[in-house]
Amino acid sequence: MSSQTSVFEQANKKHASSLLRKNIRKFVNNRLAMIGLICVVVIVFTAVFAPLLTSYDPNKISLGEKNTSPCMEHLLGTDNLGRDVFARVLYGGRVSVFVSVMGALMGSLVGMVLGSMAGYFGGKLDMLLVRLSEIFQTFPEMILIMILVAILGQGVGNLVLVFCITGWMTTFRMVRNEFLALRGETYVQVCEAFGMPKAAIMFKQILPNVLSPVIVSATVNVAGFILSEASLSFLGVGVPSSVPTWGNILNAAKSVEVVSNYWWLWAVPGGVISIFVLAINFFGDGLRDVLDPKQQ
Amino acid sequence: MNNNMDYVLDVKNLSTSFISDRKEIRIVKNVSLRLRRGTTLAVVGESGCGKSVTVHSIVKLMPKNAKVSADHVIYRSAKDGKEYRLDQMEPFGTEMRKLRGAEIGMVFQDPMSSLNPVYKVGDQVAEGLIQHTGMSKAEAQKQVLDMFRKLGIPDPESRISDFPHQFSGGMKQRVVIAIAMICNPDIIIADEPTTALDVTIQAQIMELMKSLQVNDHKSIILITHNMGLVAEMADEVCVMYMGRVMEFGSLEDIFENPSHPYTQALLRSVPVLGLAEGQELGTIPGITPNPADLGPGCEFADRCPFCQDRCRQKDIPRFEVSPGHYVRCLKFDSFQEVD
Amino acid sequence: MLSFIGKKLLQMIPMLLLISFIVFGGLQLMDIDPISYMVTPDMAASAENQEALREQLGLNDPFVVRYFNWVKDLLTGNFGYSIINGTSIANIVRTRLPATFELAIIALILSSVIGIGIGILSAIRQNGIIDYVGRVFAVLGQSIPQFFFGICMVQIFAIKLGWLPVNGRTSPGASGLGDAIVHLVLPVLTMTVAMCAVLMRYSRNTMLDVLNSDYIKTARSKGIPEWKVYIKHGFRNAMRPVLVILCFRLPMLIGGSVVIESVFGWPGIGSIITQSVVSGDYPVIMVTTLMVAAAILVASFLVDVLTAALDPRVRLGE
Amino acid sequence: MKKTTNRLLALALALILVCMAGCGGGNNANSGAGSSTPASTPASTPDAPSGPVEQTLKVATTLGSGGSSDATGDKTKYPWHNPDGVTTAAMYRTLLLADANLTDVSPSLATEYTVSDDGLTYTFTMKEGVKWSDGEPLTAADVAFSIKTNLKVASGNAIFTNAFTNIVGADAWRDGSASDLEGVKVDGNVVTINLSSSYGAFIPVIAQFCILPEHAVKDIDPLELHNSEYWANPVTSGAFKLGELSVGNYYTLVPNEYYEGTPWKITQIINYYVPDLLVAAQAGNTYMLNTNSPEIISELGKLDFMTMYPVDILFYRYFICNMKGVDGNQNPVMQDKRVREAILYAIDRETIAEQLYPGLAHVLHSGVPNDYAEYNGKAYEYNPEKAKQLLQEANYDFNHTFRILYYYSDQNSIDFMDTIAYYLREVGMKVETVQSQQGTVDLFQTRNYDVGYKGLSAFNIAEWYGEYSSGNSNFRNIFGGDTLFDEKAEAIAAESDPAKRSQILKDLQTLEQENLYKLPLYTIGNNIFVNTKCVKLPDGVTFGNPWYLYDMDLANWEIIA
Repeated sequence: MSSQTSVFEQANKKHASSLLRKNIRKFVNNRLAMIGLICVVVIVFTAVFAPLLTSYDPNKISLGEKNTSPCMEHLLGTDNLGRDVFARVLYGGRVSVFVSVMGALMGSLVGMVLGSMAGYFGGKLDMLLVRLSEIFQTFPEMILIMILVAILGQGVGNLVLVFCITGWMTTFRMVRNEFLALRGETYVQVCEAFGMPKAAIMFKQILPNVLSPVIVSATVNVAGFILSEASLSFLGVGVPSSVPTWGNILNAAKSVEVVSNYWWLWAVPGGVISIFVLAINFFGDGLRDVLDPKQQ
Repeated sequence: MNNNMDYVLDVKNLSTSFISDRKEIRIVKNVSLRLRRGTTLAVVGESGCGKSVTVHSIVKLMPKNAKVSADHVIYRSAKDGKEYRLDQMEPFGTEMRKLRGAEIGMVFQDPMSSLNPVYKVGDQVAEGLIQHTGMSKAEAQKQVLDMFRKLGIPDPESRISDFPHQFSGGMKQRVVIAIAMICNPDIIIADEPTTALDVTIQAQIMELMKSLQVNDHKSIILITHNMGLVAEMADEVCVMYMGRVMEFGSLEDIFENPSHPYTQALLRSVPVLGLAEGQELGTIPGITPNPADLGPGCEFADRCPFCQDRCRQKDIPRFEVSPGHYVRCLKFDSFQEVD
Repeated sequence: MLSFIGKKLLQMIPMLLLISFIVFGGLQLMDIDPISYMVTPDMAASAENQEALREQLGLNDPFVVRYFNWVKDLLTGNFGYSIINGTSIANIVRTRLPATFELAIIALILSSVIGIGIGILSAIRQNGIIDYVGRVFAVLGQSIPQFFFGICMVQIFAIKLGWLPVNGRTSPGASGLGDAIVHLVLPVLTMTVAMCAVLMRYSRNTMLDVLNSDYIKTARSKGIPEWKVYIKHGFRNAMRPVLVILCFRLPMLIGGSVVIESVFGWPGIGSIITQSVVSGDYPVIMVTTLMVAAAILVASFLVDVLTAALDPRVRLGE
Repeated sequence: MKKTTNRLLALALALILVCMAGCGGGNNANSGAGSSTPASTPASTPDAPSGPVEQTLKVATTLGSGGSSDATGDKTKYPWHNPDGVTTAAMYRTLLLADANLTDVSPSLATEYTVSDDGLTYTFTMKEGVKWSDGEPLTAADVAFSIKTNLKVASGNAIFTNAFTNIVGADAWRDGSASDLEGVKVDGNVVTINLSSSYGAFIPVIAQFCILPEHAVKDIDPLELHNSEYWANPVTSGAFKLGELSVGNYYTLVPNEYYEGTPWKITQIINYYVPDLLVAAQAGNTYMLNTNSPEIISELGKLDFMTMYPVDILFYRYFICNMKGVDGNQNPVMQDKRVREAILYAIDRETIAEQLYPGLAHVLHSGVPNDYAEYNGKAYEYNPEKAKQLLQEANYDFNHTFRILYYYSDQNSIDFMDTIAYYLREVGMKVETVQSQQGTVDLFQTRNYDVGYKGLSAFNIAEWYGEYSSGNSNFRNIFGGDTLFDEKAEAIAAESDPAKRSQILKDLQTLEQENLYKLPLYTIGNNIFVNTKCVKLPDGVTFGNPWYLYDMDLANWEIIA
């Protein structure tokens, strides 16, 4: 009897690991997704290890060598204050990636917690939260972000908060709907009958079932927030302009003079933003194919 | 082979494979079967054995990553007495479309999802009719009403303009059957028509199908894994396992004289009313292998109690153990080998 | 159907009230003094007079008083005045909302037609040329910051080539459709690119889903031509989720107009909202955001109605 | 099947209709706004200008610039902010017209003026037969009304407030205790103004003061005059009046048929509202603009049709130190003079000026520009070592985050602040630069900063020193209401004798350098660009401070292409 169970367990394990292997293989075979993953990893890596990759201080001003085109000394040239563009883009990536990743993570977290609660407890709480999410969704995102920035003030931390406030609704709806569907499942009722704490049922038993789409939507949000950060810089309500971020660097290069004379000042941050967003999107698509095939 | 007008459908060596992950996986292998006019042919086997793929390959309703090949797939129409080579037709070309619906009707497994949720059922049934006969909508509606009545859908005049979600499962399946029947086709292919239904409804639907066969002289291909249904419905039986026809014969051949070890195991696993005490329901040991992992030789070898080394060496030929009763097993290599 | 519409309309009222309260409450937390914004330090005038103005505009009243006064005024049709430039808000809405809608709706229609069209074509011919080109385009459109794309468009098409006007909605001395169209091209193009991308991906995926469903098989088993399968059975079912996403995209479209209007000097509500948020012009923010929210609610209501028209399950209330 | 097709068709039609309604509505709104204007004027105005207009001058206004009444493109300019630009000159007239230096004046609405020997009584004799653009006569009463109203507005250029508060009875009139302004008397076509104390720049200020029509403005609350709807369709006294206003797009000016002077050669002026002046110039949508942005200057330099006219103006850029307020607010960090001095030594202003504002910025060491005769030669040269030493002497807390507040949002200012922050970090300070959306409140009320970066487009040098005065309602909140400067600051405002002024200026300069309440950075010049391919300027025209009104001989400008 026991040997039989262990056989089954083994079979299960084998099945599970082969599923994982199959998924990994599927992902690796998706060439775009792999390229995306590699780009994201490379960009994040260079941002994190910026001090090792460049000896320049991104804020070091050297007015004597302003607007130098890319050369050996300054790989990607310098800006109008003689700051090294390569260093600025690396350090800028730290802030931009941090803000968007944290924003997406926090948004997903809030969405998951509220969604679990709404879906599990239902009733008035559910109604209230759904209404709230509808209201948030009714607002044009950009306008909501601008108002929130006006209230909270500009700053890296505040921007994360703003992204979190404006980005939880999709996750919320997804998690809530899934919870509504799963709440009636037998295994949940069994857990309840065993007297398992509600929080444990919610987060340990049900939540793992919805993690895949949540992860996918969080990746997509990261891409969106990178673009939002750039737009906010353009409108002058993003991260304070003294902090180098991709958005701020690109925004500083929007003048006609720069666009027509100093290509590296806009092409580099613009290119990095586009590549990162593209890569994240490819990566997210690949992830979706693997994790969540039915929800294309 | 010239008195073959008797066989409404004649399939020889049909193979289908899917391309996935840049690998080709053979799902249906050299399937040959013949459907006698006015009879029911049951295709049985465990789920995933390629039953559905076989019939879908015959009517060419396959996704784009499927590769279908066959020596021939011949449909012999009673209406004009012509032979049609289905294997040589474009899947969605005019010729094939003329046959689909008009000469070959199909009933699918899940009535819940087989109907388009946004159109009235009457219109959905009439659609094929209008397509094939070019009759006006009003005329078509009249025929649909008749068909609904015939299929026992109550209050057809009002139900005809209802939407699918307003129907129960059994009623939906009747609508699906109506779609298959409306052009009065020679063949009806029913792909597990009752699997998704309640047991009581199952019986009603099967009775309906049987009466269609008997009264309207339809030829039916019934795909099922339910041996009980087979016993009740079929004239001939085709037992499939892992994309292969393991045994083919008349109902008596299969039930009275099951020859292939797989057929025997399959029959043992059917619950019979009044199972004697102490008598155990047979199970087939092992699990269905992954089609991608299969080696050469008999597909059933791993689970077969009579398995010998030679079973695993090469494809097993067909042996005709009695007229019209074919078995694909080396136990019968004393009989005549037919291909 | 009528009761369905009525119910949906009634649901909008508490939504709007709640939104107004949240916006109003939020703005109180905003640490911006419109009077100060109005009078820059470069040009400081009499502080006493500024204080008098603050008093007169009721900026010193408590929050609740101001909220109720505001709602009362709104209900009597008095939208109030901008603190910053004194324009009557009714005027702002009257002159600017149409401009924003013009842009948004044209971009919406264009991007829907192109996006959904290409999306569906690429689903039908999966992995074909249209599919491939469409996907590349979609992914590019989604990854370029909008304002930068807009600035480049102006440089290329308005300055270098001189084909199109650089900004604005009309030119003096010109009128009619031609004038309107040349001004629309660049902003609409910029807006469409991003919007198109999303719709293309989404409608491709839904169409693929639909094409894999059983009823498509049923339809094919009837022997009807493929185009009929796609249009009649595929398209109509694929449209439902696409419409929903379209509805969710509407706020983004209006939100996107904030950036677009700044880039192209488009005299719409978006640029006013930017200005008002930056300057703390709360009466304008209140009314304009409410208007936008109402417009979006109406739009999503229209989408609901369309969905109901497309899907009997919704219409007949399952 | 048919029915569904119909439904789909109807759906498509509905969408198109909605779209057309959107566009149609827009056009109606526009033409509505446009046609309401010509309705009140005789037929000479074309309803909607069609075809090319021969003599059309094109200018542009930037959208979204804070603090400007026309920043949203809803109305024309409020002339009591900065009476600048061609459009103001075309629409409004002042009693006297200044020259490009803003000092000498010639008659305009007033044919002559007199000043009493004590400098306290001014009389202006009005020109006869002048009419407003609606046909009403322009009289001395309009002048008196304008001065009285200006004293009560909430928003207006400080030069007017500073001058008019010297009129007898101004305070009583402002606080409402008097029903009339005692110091302004109208007698027929003569206006007499009595000052309580002399004010040296009274005549130059009068030359900037646009007279507004009493009959049209009297019912508007002065506090809200600056943002009144009135400016969407104002009554004008100049050679031009409003033609058509297309909200957010442009407005046009057409000749005022009641203008009694020689008609201008230009017959139409179009003012576009644009997001970017440079792009407008490149596209030929503005024939004239001024800028102090080096990027724009270098780009405009590439356009061979734009001719540059540099103008030297008193546009100060400086730091103000937040020390203490009259309300008791304290900021001890900045109270040590050595810290203030250290900041000046720590920043390489010469290099910054050269690199960021080449040819435009001139480093300042006091309110007196270095090329003035009064300049005493004292200079704060770049000396980071000395800065460090001073900071140490002052026991400056190097862990303190030094906050610099600024309210300009252009890229140049951001770059400039980044540079300043860099230099201060180099001497070991921790620096944070904060951009403020509401400069006045943040600088003078919230006061959460150490130094604030400020600009002052000074009408004259007295305005710079007026900021030190203990009576200045803003600066007393950061300078603690110190009366140290009061006497001299008042004297420089009142005095008109050049020799005496020179001495006062020298004294003030020393006082200022000893105390360093303000840290002067540089003055920034300006460049006026004119599209000389399209515009033929008359001989002898000189350009001056672009924020003010002066004689540009606009009547003789010609459009040649």
